[in-house]
Amino acid sequence: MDDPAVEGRLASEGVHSVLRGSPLAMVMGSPVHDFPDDLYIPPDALEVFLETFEGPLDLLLYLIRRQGFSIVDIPVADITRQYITYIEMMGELKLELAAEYLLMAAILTEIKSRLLLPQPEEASAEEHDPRAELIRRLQEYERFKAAAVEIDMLTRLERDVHEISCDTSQIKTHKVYPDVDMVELLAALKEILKRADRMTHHHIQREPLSVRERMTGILNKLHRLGRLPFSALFDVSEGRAGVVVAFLAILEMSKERIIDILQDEPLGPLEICALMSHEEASSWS
Amino acid sequence: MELKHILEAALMASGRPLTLDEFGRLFDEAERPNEAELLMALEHMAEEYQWRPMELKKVASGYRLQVREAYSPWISKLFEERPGRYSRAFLETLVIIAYRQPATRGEIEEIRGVAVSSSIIKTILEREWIEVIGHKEVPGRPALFGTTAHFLDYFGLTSLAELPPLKEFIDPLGGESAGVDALLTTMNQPQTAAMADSPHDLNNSHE
Amino acid sequence: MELKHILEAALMASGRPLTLDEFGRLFDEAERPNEAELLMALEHMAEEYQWRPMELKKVASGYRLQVREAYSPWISKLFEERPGRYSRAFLETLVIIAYRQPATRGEIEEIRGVAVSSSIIKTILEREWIEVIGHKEVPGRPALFGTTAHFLDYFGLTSLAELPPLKEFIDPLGGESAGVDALLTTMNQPQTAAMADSPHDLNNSHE
Repeated sequence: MDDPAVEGRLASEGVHSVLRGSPLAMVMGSPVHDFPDDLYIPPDALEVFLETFEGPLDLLLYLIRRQGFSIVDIPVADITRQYITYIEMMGELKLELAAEYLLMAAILTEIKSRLLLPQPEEASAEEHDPRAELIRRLQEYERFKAAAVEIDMLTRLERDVHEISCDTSQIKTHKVYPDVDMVELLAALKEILKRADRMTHHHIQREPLSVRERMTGILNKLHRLGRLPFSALFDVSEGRAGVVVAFLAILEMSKERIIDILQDEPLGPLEICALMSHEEASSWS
Repeated sequence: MELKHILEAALMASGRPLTLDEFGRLFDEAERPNEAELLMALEHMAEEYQWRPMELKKVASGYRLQVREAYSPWISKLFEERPGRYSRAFLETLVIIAYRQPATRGEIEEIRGVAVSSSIIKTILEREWIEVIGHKEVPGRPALFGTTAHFLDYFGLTSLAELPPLKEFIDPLGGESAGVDALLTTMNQPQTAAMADSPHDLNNSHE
Repeated sequence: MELKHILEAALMASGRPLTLDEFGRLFDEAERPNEAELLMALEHMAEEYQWRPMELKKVASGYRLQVREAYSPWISKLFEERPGRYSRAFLETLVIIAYRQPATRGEIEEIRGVAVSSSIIKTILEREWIEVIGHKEVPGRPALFGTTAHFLDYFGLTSLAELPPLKEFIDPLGGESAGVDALLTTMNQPQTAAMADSPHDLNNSHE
């Protein structure tokens, strides 16, 4: 027959029969030739099989539960044989086995051999059951394995329910700023002066504040209104002192190259403008 | 402005659970509602939501608004990645920490029988589901992991006591289960004693 | 499941604006509502929201649910940070600008003897206590800072002249102090004359 499908089947049966040469395991007295149906995968995909298990305890637990055994009644000889068959198969297929799998094989073999030794009469059978530690570990692992399944079934954020959030751009927040006391400010000033005293090369130019304040005021006005006639920067109602302060402020700013004093024609009116546009000024940040 | 609407707006705006205390602090002291008033308003809110796609849920770090599970088929389409798929190794590590906390990595490995990959611990730490709550005073001073409020929030729980109880598997064939009990008690493992069937006592010790 | 509820759930869960197209893609092709149906559902939703603390708003990138502005007094409390304290560098920078305005950053640095970080200038600007009032015509055209009316208001001053005169701070340092002496003697005379009327004249009283 040239039917490729049949050929394929024969081929896979051929693989099977190699494995069938000896039973995979003896379970409760009867030979087991095949991988359990729900787990059977072609041998070249044994890697997947290996990944199915979370470690030797998981594999062992599977073997025990699969055959309907009880953990406390674990027939060590049978299970050991099955376990080792799996491990060897994977070894033959050059799959990288975690060391824990091999360690478990050793533990099982040891338990098996100890069970074969005659037990000293006076010792309690339970206390010296070589299987005890393994049973405890299997039971404990099984509990957490089940718990992992249960926690996965809990209603969970992101998967089952979703946290709600709405846009808050309409909410007006007022930023809360730290309070500052004038006393703190003056204490800072004192510190600066103390330091300045130690470093005489740092000099604070100490124009009277009123001149400084006027400089700021005039600059603001220039930015708001642009070029202004010289006379517009004076307010006669301030009296002589006020006029002098304004004049000094203009001179100082001219000296510092902050403003320009312009005269379009000889003996023409003086005009004052800031040396930068207000756009430039406000673009600082 | 109705109280329940203010609380609703706050939950919508915060996008995280809020405690009664936090609700209270939305108000100036003079107008601050008391706890009973807040609870009453929350109850009204929950009632109103009965016919809406959201629900009010109490979790570990407070009250939160969430889209009902029934809507997840549509909502999940909003998100590129399919979230919330975790490997068995991840989940087993997580539950061991949850039920056994504080637990070291060595203890987790002892139970699972295999090495715990660093990347799993790192992922759970990054998700802020667990945190290092101390170090065990043994050689190497391994980190002790415990779960966070965030973990409980994520799984919709208010406390560890709400975790499903750890199951005791009764072996049908083992007629000697009494023997096993005896076995377990003679093994004199402090951890076995600490591992009650329900995690209630864990909760106390962690909080 | 009502269409408007599905759309509402999606908006709540996404926390961002969604387009009609995105609404459509929540559904499998066979069940996908057409645009008219979506718009109708959104309209119904908007109506329902009339009495709720959120509103449906069409913005450039789609539809979004937003908390109504009227809830600001309460909701803003969620976002408020506890104010800390200003650093010494902040206070020194501010006081130098106050006394030495208009001042450039370089001048402040020269007086303080250390660099002034941009973030400090930015913080004072943000508080609206200082503003850029111009640029100095020197290489780099550095910004000139001056104090604002806000600054005066905050400290309860009607003008800078009400700031305590520098002299009060210098006297306790001791007359023999060379540094301060140098500071005082650099003052130019015409300004001293100009200050004759001011009760807070810095120079007059220094003999």
